[in-house]
Amino acid sequence: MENLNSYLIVSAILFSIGTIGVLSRKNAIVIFMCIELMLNAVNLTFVALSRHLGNLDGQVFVFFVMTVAAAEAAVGLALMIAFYNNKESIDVEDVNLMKW
Amino acid sequence: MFDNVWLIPLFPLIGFLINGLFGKKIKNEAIIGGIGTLAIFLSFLVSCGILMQMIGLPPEQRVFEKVVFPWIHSGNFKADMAFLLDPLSCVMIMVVTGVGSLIHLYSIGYMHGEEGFYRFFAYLNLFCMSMLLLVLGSNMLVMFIGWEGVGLCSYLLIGYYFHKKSAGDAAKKAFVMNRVGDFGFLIGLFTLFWWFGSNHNIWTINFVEIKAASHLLPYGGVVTIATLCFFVGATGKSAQIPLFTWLPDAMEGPTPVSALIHAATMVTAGVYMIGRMSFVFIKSPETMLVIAVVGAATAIFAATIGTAQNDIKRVLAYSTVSQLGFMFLAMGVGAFSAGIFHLMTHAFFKACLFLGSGSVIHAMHHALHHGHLHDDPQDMRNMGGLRKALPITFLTFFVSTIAIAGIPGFSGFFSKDEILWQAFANPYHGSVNIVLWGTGAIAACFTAFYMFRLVFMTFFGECRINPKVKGYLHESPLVITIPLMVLGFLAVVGGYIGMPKLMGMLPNYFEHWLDPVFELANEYGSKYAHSGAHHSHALEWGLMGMSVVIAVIGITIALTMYVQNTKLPSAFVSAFPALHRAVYNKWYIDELYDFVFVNPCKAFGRFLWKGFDVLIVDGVVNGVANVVMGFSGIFRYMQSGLIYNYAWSMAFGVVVILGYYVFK
Amino acid sequence: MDMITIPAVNLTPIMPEIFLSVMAMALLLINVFVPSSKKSYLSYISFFVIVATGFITAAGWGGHIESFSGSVVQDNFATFFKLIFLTAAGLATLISDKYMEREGCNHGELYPLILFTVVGMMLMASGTDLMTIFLGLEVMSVSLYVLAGFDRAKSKSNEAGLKYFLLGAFSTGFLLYGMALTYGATGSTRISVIASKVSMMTAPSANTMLLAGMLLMITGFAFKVAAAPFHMWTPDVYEGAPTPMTAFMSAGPKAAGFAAALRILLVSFPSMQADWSQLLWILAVLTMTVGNITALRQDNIKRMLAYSSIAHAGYVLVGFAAGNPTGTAGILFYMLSYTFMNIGAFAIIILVGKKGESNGNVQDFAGFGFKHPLLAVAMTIFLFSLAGMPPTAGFIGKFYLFSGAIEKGYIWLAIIGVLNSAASVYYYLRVMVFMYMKDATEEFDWMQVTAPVALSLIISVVGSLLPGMIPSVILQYAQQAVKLI
Amino acid sequence: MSNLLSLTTFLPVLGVLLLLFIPKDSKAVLRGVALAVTVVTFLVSLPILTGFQSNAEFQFVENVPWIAAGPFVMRYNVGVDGISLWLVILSTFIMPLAVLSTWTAVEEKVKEYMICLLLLETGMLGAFVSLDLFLFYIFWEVMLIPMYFIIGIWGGKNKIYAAVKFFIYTMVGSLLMLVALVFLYFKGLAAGYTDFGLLQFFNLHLDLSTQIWLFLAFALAFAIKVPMFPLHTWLPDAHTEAPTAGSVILAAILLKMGTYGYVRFAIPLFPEAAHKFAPLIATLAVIGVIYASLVAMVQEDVKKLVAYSSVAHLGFVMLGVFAFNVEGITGGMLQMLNHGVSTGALFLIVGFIYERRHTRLITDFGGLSKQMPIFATIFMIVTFSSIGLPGTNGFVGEFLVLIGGFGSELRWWTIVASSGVILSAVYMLWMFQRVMFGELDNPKNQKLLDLNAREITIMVPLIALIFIMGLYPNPFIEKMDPAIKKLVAQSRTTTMTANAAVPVLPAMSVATEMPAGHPAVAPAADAALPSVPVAVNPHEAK
Repeated sequence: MENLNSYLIVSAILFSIGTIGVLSRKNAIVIFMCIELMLNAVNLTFVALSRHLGNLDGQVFVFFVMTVAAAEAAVGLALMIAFYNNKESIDVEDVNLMKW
Repeated sequence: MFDNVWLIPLFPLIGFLINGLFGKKIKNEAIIGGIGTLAIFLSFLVSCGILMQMIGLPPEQRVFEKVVFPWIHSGNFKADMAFLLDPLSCVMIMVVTGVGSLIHLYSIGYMHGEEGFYRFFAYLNLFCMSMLLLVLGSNMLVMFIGWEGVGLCSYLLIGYYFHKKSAGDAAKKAFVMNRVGDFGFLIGLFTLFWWFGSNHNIWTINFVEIKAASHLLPYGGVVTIATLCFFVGATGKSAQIPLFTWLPDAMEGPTPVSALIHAATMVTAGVYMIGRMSFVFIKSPETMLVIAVVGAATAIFAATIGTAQNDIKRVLAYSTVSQLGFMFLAMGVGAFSAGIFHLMTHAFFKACLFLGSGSVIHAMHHALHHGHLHDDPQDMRNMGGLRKALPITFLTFFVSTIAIAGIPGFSGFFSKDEILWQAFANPYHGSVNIVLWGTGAIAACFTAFYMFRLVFMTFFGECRINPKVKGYLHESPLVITIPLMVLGFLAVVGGYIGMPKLMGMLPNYFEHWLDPVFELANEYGSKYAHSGAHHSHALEWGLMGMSVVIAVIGITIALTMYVQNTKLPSAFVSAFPALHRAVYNKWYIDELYDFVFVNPCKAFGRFLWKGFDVLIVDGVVNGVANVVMGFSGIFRYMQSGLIYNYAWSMAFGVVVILGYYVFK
Repeated sequence: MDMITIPAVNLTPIMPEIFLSVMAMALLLINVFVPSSKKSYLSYISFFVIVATGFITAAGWGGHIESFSGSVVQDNFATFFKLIFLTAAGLATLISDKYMEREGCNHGELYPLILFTVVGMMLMASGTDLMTIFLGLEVMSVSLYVLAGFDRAKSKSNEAGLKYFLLGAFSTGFLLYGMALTYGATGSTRISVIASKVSMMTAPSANTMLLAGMLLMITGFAFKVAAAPFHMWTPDVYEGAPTPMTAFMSAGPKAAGFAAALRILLVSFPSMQADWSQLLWILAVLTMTVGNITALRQDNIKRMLAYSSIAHAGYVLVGFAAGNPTGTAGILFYMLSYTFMNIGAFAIIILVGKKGESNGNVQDFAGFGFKHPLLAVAMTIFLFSLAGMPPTAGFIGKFYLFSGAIEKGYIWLAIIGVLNSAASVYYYLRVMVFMYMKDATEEFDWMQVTAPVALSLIISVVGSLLPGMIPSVILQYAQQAVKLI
Repeated sequence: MSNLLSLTTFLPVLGVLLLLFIPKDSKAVLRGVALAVTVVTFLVSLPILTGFQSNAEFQFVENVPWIAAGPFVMRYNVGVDGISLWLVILSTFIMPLAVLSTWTAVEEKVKEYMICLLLLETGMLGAFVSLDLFLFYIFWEVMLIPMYFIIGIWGGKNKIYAAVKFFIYTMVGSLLMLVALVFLYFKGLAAGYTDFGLLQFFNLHLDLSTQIWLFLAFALAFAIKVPMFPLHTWLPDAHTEAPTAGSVILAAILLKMGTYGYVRFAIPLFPEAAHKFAPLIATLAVIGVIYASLVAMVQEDVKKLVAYSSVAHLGFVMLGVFAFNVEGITGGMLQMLNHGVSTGALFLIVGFIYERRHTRLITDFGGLSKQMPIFATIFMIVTFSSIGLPGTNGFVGEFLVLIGGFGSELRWWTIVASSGVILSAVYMLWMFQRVMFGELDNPKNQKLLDLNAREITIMVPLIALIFIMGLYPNPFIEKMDPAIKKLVAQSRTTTMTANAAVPVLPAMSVATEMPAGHPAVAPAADAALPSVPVAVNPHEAK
């Protein structure tokens, strides 16, 4: 149990770091990386739990998450490129056309 | 004949409909006037028939009720369109249709050539119908239709010359003041209705039924409340203090209107109503006292104003108010039949006076018109010495003046003297009696004064009309003078049917005639009357003599001031300028009302509208909308368009939710 | 090496998904051979594909088939929602092609993407395993990110795509973490297993891991359905995305989010209803209020409808918070009718708009009412339906949602709901004010009403009116649908 | 015919379908068809009147299933009783006149205008005949839509503000009522009821606090519609901006929805709460009477004046209704009809001069009597009807309201309200005087034409009704009487203590006895002279 808790705590810390990164960084790619960090923190949780619970559901889930993260990365980077084409910037401060 | 009572108001109604709907097409004045006059004259004939039949019946059978159709039946409340015939209503229909016929006839001549001639006759007929409903109604609600109906006609006829602002104002004022009275009437009605209903399960507003149940009514208490309310109604209709100011203004209407409505009939409705419900009123000593005091006060108050007016019709108007005060005084002291008697004689002589003044104005107007002068044809300062040019008018006018002044042998003497005597000798008001009598007597003195002042200024002395047109002054046509003569005759002899017992020459027919109506009231009254208040004949004779002396004094003063020493009035004015100004301006009552009621009301209304309705009530509504809109602005600017702000919002949401649930 | 035995899989439950996926891929291939001026054909084809899928889906009504070891199910609940998604996609397809032509980005990939989105949504509705649901959600989301940024030449569209992507991915993190914690607390990702585990717990709310897992999942779905305070992406994305995609996004994915959330919360966490009801209660109030009040001051009609769509999510949350059959059936009914009325309204906006998304302000509707009376009447019907006026579908929908809350005893929630709805009337009326009560400032230079658009309008009008007058049939289906979960 | 009510209700919708096929430029045809449809609707509604039996039951009932899903069962359930009967007839009667009044007033968008009018008619009729709470609510809301467009499209300068305010204001109230309605339904469900049928809910015994909340929700919705002080501010705006027909319908029929709502729903459904709130509502009603009269008095715009007078009149209606006795409610009902006729007529009259002069400011007029005698006559009759002159319809209603109110717990309220009788004369006559009397000095007024045949045709039926209802109201009362008696019975539930008996006027029974010891009256031992301040009788003194 002791063991599991440390994994969970580590992953929670990682998740928080990711979240704070999303909140504080201005570069879209960095933000995306932070999101990836969050996802990976979740993956860690899944794996730890899977190990602890003794069933494979969690590990299977991790595979899905990784796949999806890859897909997201593809789409996300494409969107950033498109954005960069127009604005020549990927700073989220410049994502400001629509407001109010 | 009794069964045909519904014909009485029907004829004028038909006349009204014909003239009102088709009068404009008929155009011929003779036909229009003929229809109008015929309508009311037919009613007069029916009334005569009814009177004859009633005279033929023994006194205790002289009550007849005719239900024409059911009107309002709702829950316990029931009011039918029904008529009541008894000696009292008989007197009233005779007066209304009789005097009404004469005035209709007179109007044919007087209104000749007026624009809207048909309109005038239509209104006049409508008025007669309403007045007849008022006096014939067998329950309070039918009476109330008439009550308001005459108010409406009065409104229409006062506003007959609607293009004049003053006429419109006067009409409105008359209606509104009457409405104030009606408010009282309604409350009184409600009180009686629910008192009987909730206490004795008698649900009625029918006079006969109330009379039958009147023994259940307590003395004072609720009756005082109800009767005071009714009395408020009466003050409105009959121009008593405090609701009298509309009547002088009502003189804006054509003169026949003043004669019919504002002298002979409508304004006496209040008196009639008290008479009709005497058995209720008498049960409240407080109300009786209030009526007597108000009556006496009005009598003297209006009389004082009458002394300083220069407009011939206004003098008569204040005189009417004053005489109505006498009638109320009579009612208030329990002399119901004396009050009704005065109502009748007053109808004769005051109608005659008004019509006479109309004849004068008619003549003046024609003369001035010929000379293209714009002098006021109603201002007595422009008159004088007219007796030569208008002999018949003068004669009838003079006779009526004597009658109103209270010279023995003329009708006004009998009725007024009876009132004064009762004011003195009635068993109800104790020591107040002397005050009532004194006030009445002084008012009578004033009456004699201002009436003779009027006669002297108009018919005697030098002719002050512009000499250019003097030759155009001539007597009015027959159609005008005939009613004058008839009324003048009645003003002389009308009093003999009610001669006081004391004089003993004739039995007091009038009082006996009304006995079945007021019997019960007198019986109730005797319950709390002071016993032992017997007065000697000598005292009665003495007082009678005193009132004659008073009248003569008034006449003498008038004679001195306006015939013998014409400088005196102006000397008087310069000696007491403030007093004169106050009297001349009617003691500033109109101004007072404007100041106390009208203007504050308007100002308050304006405040409510602009200051409250728009600003606060609607302001709150719009304010809510604006606050919401304001929030909209705030929320809108929270939407900064920046991703990390959005992410913050989400993270914040997550943290709060988790924080709340996990650590709660 | 042991042979891995592949269990016999019943593909029936995912027949519509399979069909759609195959057709979508086929379309991608066909696209290559279609000249750029003829891309409309793709929209026709995809419309027919959607209709066909609709039939396949509808054929499954009444059955209850589990497959893939209980991670996918075909039940009435899923079927009902799938039909909603298909309706949204179908209507969106109909109004897309002319618009895309006008805006010069009629790329053939649009239609397969729409179809993929539908596949994702369908998986969300029929998934009975957190994994399936997550997968569906991501299929949907990834496609939507692209759709939002589809007009890649235009900055606004780019921005919309990027915002949606970053925030969407961010919220996915929370959702996933929630799923992970739930898994940790119950030992399974299968909804039914979670349900039995949770029901065996004596005090599930005291289990921090489970509670946090559930709450995090709720926040994840709250993002998808645009519930405050996770709603902030909505106006921007809706405004920037191509209008037909906005229309689609406002109806389909929102419904999908509700579908998944409904299934998870109602099936797995009934014993924790006190907790999630309370949370949804607050979210509903926040969402309605923020959405409606902010919408009051919007001039851009797309943005206004975006806020309105937030508000509508709030109304649905009212029914969700109630969580009883009346409320949940109301959600189903409401999402269906909302699809009609909202996409209809967007169709009109497309027609009124000009190239480059100009002419999209409320003021530009001035005089519309008497220039194009039929379209204006259609718009009026959509707006009244959105405002919840009888006799439209919007009214009945709201009636059931709020009734659910009242039945549950959440009177105040219902009162706040109706007050919000009264406030919302203002901005819907505002459009009508311009349509009918102001004179046109300029001529309408606008898109022709093509047959597909006309068809979509007719469907939308019928769909917004008929269920309002004779709602029984649909309501009964909705009742049956929610009975099974 | 068993489906007479449905036919009447939905005939206008059929008319709308007809209108759709008429090109929008053939205005004469459009007007003609619209008029024909409304006239036919009126004629169709007459058998309802003639076939109506004077009893307390609902008649011409149609009851078919409509919606059944989840816990809810809604039925298409319509019927009339003596209370709704007259309102139905009033609606069908006013509509042709309203259509006729638009003949020349509305020149633009005629087709749409007529469609709105007809839809409005269906909405109103539907609301009056609904016996299913849900159905009622649907019609109640549906009415808003056409009215909103009528005000907003064909209205005056400030039309949009007025239209939106009207819509949202009404909406707020009615949505709260919807919540209450659903809540009530669930209460009914618990009691074993199966649908929204109104009648069964009358037997539902709710505890007082529930009743109070539900009553408040219903009362708010209806109070806004009535409108009662202080929720009235939408009315002057709506009236002033609405085109003539809109104002006429708004005043004549739409406002009755509110008072009708109290009579049909709020009171019999929640009798105890209604009694509890009667003083509050009566207070607001009386404030409304006095306040609106005072505000009306100083208005500069004729139409606004009439609008405020509506507030005052409906205050009377509310007072009568909350007297909870037969007289009061009958008076209230009659007053609703009267107000429909008189105020409808007043708005038509205002419309006539507005059409001629395009102004409604009192100061722009004066002396019109001279130029327009027929108009003057009609105007005067209507004015006096509005004032409540005996012999006209206005009196009967007002009188019954007051006598009913006086006999209830609301005596003091009634007395205060009675003074509204004076104020109504003040503001109406003052307005009449300033518009019609005086010199005809404005040159623009000197060319005014008197009413034409069409306008006279509009007014004649109204004038006739004014007198018929004033002089022979009994047929009207007879039809509604059983229903009102039933309502009174319903509003007096067994648990009620408040209105156990008609309050007894203080008889002051002591007054019949003698306050002894007074020196002046001592000799007359059995007479009552309680308070006359008499010191010494002069006759005795001497």
